[in-house]
Amino acid sequence: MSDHVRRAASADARGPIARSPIAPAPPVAAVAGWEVSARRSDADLTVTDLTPLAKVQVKAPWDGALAGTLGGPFGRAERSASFEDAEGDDEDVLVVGSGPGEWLALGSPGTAPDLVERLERLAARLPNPEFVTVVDLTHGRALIRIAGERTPDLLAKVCGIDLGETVTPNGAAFRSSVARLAVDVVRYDRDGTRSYLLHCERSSGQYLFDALLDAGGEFGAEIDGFVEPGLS
Amino acid sequence: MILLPCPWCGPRNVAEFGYVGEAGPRPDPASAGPEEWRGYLYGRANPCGWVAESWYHRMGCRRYISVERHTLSNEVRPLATEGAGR
Amino acid sequence: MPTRPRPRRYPARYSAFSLLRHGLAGDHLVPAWRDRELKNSYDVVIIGGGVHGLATAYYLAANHGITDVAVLDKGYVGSGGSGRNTAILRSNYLTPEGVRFYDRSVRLYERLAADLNYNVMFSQRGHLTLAHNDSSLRTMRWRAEVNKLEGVDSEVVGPAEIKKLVPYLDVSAAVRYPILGALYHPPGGIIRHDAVVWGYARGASGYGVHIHQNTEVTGIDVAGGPNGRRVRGVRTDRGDIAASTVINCTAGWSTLVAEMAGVRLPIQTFPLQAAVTEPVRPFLDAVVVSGSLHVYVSQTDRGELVFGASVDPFAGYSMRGSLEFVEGLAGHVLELMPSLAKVRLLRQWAGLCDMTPDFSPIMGRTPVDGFLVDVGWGTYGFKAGPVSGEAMADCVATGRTPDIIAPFGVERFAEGRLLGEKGAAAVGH
Amino acid sequence: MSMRLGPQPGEVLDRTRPFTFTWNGREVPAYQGDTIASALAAAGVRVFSRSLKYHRPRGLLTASFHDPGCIVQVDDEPNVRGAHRLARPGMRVRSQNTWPSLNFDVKAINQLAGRFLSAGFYYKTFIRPRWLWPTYERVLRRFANGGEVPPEAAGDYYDKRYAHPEVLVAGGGPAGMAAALAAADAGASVLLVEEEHQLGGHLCWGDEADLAALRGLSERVAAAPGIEVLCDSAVLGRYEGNWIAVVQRTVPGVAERLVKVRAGTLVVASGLIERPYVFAGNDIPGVMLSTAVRRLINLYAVKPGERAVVLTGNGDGDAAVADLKRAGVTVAHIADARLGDDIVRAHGRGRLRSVELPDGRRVDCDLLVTATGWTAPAALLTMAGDRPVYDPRAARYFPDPARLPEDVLAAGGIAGDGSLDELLAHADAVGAEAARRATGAGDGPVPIPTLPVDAHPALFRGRTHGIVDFCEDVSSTDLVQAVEEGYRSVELVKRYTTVTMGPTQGKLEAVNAVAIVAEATGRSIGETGTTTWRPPYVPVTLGALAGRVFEPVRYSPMQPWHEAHGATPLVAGAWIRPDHYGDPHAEARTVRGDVGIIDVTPIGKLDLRGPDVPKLLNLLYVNKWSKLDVGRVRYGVMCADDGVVLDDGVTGHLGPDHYLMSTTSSGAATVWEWVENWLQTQHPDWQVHVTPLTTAYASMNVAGPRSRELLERVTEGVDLAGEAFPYMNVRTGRVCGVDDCVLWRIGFTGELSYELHIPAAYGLHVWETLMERGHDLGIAPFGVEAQRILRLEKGHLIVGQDTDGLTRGFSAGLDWAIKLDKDDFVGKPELAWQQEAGEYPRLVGLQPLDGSVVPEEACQIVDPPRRADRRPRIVGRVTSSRMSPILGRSICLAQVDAHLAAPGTQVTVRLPDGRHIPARVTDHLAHFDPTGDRLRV
Repeated sequence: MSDHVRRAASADARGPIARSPIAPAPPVAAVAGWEVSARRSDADLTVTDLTPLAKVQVKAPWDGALAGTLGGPFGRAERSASFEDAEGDDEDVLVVGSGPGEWLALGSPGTAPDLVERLERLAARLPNPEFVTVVDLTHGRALIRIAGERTPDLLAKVCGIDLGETVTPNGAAFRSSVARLAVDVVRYDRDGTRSYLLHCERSSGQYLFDALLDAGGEFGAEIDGFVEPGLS
Repeated sequence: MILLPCPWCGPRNVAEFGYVGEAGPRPDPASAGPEEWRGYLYGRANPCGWVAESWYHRMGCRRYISVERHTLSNEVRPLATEGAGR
Repeated sequence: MPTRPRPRRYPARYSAFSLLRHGLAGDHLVPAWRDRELKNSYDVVIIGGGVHGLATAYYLAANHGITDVAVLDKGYVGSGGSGRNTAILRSNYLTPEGVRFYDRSVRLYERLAADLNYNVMFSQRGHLTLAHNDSSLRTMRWRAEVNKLEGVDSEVVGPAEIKKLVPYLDVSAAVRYPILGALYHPPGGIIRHDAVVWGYARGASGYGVHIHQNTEVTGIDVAGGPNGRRVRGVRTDRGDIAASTVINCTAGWSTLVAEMAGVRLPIQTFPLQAAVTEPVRPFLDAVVVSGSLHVYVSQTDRGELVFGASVDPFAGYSMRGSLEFVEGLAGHVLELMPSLAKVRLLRQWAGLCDMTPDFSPIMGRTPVDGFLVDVGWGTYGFKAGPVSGEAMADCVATGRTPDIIAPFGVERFAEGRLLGEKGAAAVGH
Repeated sequence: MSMRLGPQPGEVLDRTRPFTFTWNGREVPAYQGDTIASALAAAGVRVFSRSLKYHRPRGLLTASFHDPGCIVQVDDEPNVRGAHRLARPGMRVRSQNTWPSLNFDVKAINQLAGRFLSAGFYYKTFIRPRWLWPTYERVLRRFANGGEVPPEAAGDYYDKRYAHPEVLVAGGGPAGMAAALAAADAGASVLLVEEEHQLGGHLCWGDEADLAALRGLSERVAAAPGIEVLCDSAVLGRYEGNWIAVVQRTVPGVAERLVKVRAGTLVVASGLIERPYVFAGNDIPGVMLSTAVRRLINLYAVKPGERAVVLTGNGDGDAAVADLKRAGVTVAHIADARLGDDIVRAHGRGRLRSVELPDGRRVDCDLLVTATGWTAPAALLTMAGDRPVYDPRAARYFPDPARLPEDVLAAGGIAGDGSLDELLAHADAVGAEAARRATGAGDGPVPIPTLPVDAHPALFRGRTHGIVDFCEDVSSTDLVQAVEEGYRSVELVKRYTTVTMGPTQGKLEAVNAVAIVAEATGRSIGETGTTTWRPPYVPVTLGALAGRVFEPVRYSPMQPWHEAHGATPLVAGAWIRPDHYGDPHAEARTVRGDVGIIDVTPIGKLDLRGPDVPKLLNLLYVNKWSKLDVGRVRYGVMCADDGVVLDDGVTGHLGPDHYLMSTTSSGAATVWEWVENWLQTQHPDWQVHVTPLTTAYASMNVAGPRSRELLERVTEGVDLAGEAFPYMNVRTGRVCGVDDCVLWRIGFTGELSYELHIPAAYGLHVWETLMERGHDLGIAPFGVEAQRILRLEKGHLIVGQDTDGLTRGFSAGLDWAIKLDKDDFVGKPELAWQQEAGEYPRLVGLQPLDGSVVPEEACQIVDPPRRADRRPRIVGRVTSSRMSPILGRSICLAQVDAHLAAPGTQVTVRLPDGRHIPARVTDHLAHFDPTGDRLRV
């Protein structure tokens, strides 16, 4: 290691701040190294920036052994215990079947490296080797949650998918056009309250957030900050 | 808006897809002469009737899919595709 | 050179005076064109009774004295693209070949009312192609430079001048698609498209050309082997017709008709949609086109706003139109002119466009002797009606391909010599 | 004079809420529930507008949405349907198409010229002299109909939503309500759409029994779960896939909402529209349809006149007579068409004075009511493929169920006649069947009863000629004349006379027009056919169709910094990025002299993993990729199979089976799809996973002679020394405390430079840190404009600017990259033929001899003509040009014909002002540092 490298290492003591593409609504706080909004709202419909969550993509044969192990088949999101290996902790991980042979694992902020490692280990332990790749998308995507009974009405203003119980029950996952953006949508009810996770390419995060707030105006939508580190 | 039967996502609005069109095989570049090659580049059957064609599910599963479409009525029916199903 | 034929004989000459006489005397009117018996043989059979077919027939008769001509249409005259386009004329193309060709067309259009004794209402109110980014601004400059070299009036203008020409345009920088400049083309404008069709029909009929409506061509007779094929005539749902020259002047069905003669064309057919609003007080003089927003707007003398766009996103023959089209159209119109939000869309429709790989037509002779094509008109066929008719008539009468259409031969695709309109014509109305 | 009646049993007025609005500046009283037209009629107004061509006064005709006589301007909104739009306190209503006033109208002299303004008038006049046409046209445009559009937008809120009901019922009359109830009973979700402000259709203006039936139906609909009702809403069109557009006008805060419905089954229960009768004087104010007077009396408590003549051919006419009498109108004469009675003409100027009967008598009156039959508004059905069939016995068209697709049904009056009970029974069965078809539940098809068809006298045109199209002012003589002139098909008549082309879209006039053309051509109505119904069913605002503007925009993580530092934005596709911060020349000089930093986040980045990535790269790029060691990057060019240059960029080998491909910013999406296409359709067996990471990284290029010095201060884990990390290499490491950063040593600007790809959430942190740590080195940000200058100095091409849609590889100066000895790659055959042919245009460097002149980009390079009368021939064009701050002269790239491509060749550039200037082809594409010494330090 040359001198300058060492110098740089010692110079940087305070950790860098991670930022979502969505400008945090004041007051601003820091959670797990991320700058987030600490605003609280008890409105009937809330919009929350969940971008700090760990977001890891897995690609593997859609009909292979890993697919069976991961849970969350294409079109479904599951909090799957089966994916947790022996060393795994009680980490809060949601596995979304986001495409044919494509999964998205969502976890608490800062857990992405660990999640990548665990997923790679899972793949390595398959009886017959499969072509599996794991990519950390935490920085490449934005994640937004909308919650409240009228969320289907909000979403119906920006998305053409049938949000009825028959087509998209709790746990349904699909990718479609939302406000003319390709977005992964996961229906993820919380304590019986309708809730959706929306996952899009990072640079359009602010655009999508604004579009959801605009569509939600009719239902009194408000920003609810990100204060809990997990999904629930 | 017509619906395309995506073998992965189910029926979806055509606006989610990119049109690729009639899919002809690519000639062997080692042996193809100009006429054959340019037939592949520019030639289309352009039937007024059923045609097998490809679409890219840009807003969905991002798979290239094949369907049969009637170019006058825009009726669509699925074509057997690799890995169809979920 | 064939001799100049006898002067045409109109059934009745149109003028304010003749109208006045009719108004006072209440005498019966004379048909603009005659219904004739279908003969079993013609010198020339033209398939397609739109502006191309009728202009070809008219110029065959008027310029070359060839009058034993039948124009066949499966519907009524002008029922295809000629009656479905948005009636915009211009010659500000990108390639010298294109500019020359369309310049000739505009010049023929300028004197068409007088030539045909039929007011086609050509209104040269100026044509603006907006540029919203520097790459399209560069293309506008490119077109302007080529236009000027070919003697066509075009220049790149800035937002201030654009605002002066079209006060309703939002030229502020604070919009999603700011207007950086435009190609301004003063000779461009709009015309009454149906009148062009009817004027040519009346003119051709006056020379003795037969116009057969509701006559569908079901086959083309071709004699000879693979090396020496020659056209013999056509079959129709009303009987067979012998002809040594058959011209395919169809749009939307050009590949199907060509295939009847065993000729394959590198064409794909796409629907093209258009729409019109209820009339509002005239406020828009120039024709406004935005390539990036895929929209063009003009206002008729009746006050209606006429909108068009680029072809549909996928190929086909459906003319039912789509909701997506009017949704996108409205969004883009309001991006340009936000104050039109309360103007109501009255009607939408669709036509068919035969798209070639290089956004240029296919004209002239084919591998089948006597079978000529005037096809592949994409979204710019109506503009080319007169010049195409004149050139195709020349081609038939002289047996030589006129220089002005020489670049448009079908062989260019197999030879890999595509024309360069592609960049400019994606939405070039 | 007030025409307001006392309270009526079915009236929709709230008499406890009176207010006023203005009509042409005059205050008019109204009640909540009044339409503009009903309030005006109650106030005694009889003339609402002037007709299009002859400027004849027009009054109420149908008193419904489709009334052509009372289209008005409301505030800044043109063409408002006055007989439908509810009056609101304070609204300013003006008549349209009148100058200088409604009652005195100079344009009415057109009426005198009416005999000459016949069909095709314009086609036959103003032909010569040609130069006068623009003057004529200016006058014509002054006469155009319609309201005024303001130049500035009002900023109303429009939006859209999607809906997925199993059954959509179009029409909320009794049949529509019954169908909706039956469908809901069968378990279907139902959307019931009604054009009027309340459900009930004709029951609303019916008698006590009708009102009782309406109450029963309304209560059941309100109680039924699964029925969503949209009143004051219209079904605009039925498109492929039962995709149905509805405009909803009742959402608070929303001017209009477009509801886009994917319906399982569409039930069309639109009822019937009453048809006007064609006779002389049929457009005089005071001539109304039977439904108009019934609506005025029963819904709005307006007395439509004092003394009436009624022409009736059916029960509705009879009911109108009863209503008139009840309202205190003297019914002076009843002509019963079923008995052969008729009327000949109406007399009056500005208002009806009398009606002439066949026996020559003239009956004085101020109201003439006609009940002459019905038109089936079959628009939605014809959009679904139906071709209505004419039944001469009933004198109207009926849908042809055999032509309807499975997912469309017709219910109620549009399908046949019968008592209310019969119509309800029909609709009930249709509703149940619609639910079955949509949900698949139930045991087999529901039998649908056949409705009776009542005989009706054929009443289209009477003994005289009159107006057929009230919007367009087209008379029956115009139609006859068009036929005489050879325009014999209905479509040609329509185009020639403009009949049915106006705002009522043929709903009132189409059948009359067909009947008159049939009469004139000697054909039957059935043979003559009808004109095409095209969407929308009713005119709809552009605002509603546009809805909210969903135009995704993209920002880099450093956008807040750019905004705070005065960057001038550049819109590049969806991206908003800095064009420049200050003087672009100064920015460029900083890069050449010290160190600059540019945000290049929009550069496309594809993560490629798997053992077969080298195969993929070899296939897609024209150059060779089999030997690219880990830690190396290479520039590559992609062509399509026609040999035309598609994109370029560098790809780095990050680790085992792991590559990062970069693309142009504008090509990022296209290249991703391109890669997927070749993998999925041609080589599904290859093991390659593609993940777009464009914005997973904040990308910034640190460029300039002092860039290494800066990076050495902030980088850990990477030896930046020239020999350890040479040009065209890639490393990963820690930058400004951020792990997993990718560093490429490449040089678009031609300087020593490092492209940093930082995990995006830390992009702003790293950028700010670099600005801070580089302060003493003279660091400054540079924008896209400075980068364009720098790259042009270096002779780097931009795909899409220095190439175009026809530029094949060898024309882009890529001879060195194209490896025709590879077995295959995309575009190879065309490139081989291009090279063989030889005579292709070349990309060259070009410098005007006068270095102070910068020819604009796209200036043409010409072969000056030898003779003055010839035009110059185009032999090339300038594709890029700038003033170079470092060289102090203008520099260009240009496409030129092959014979001009040799270095040193002098060519002629034509400037936009027409001047010709000489320029010289340079030795290299690079104008600056052609040997690349500065890159490799």
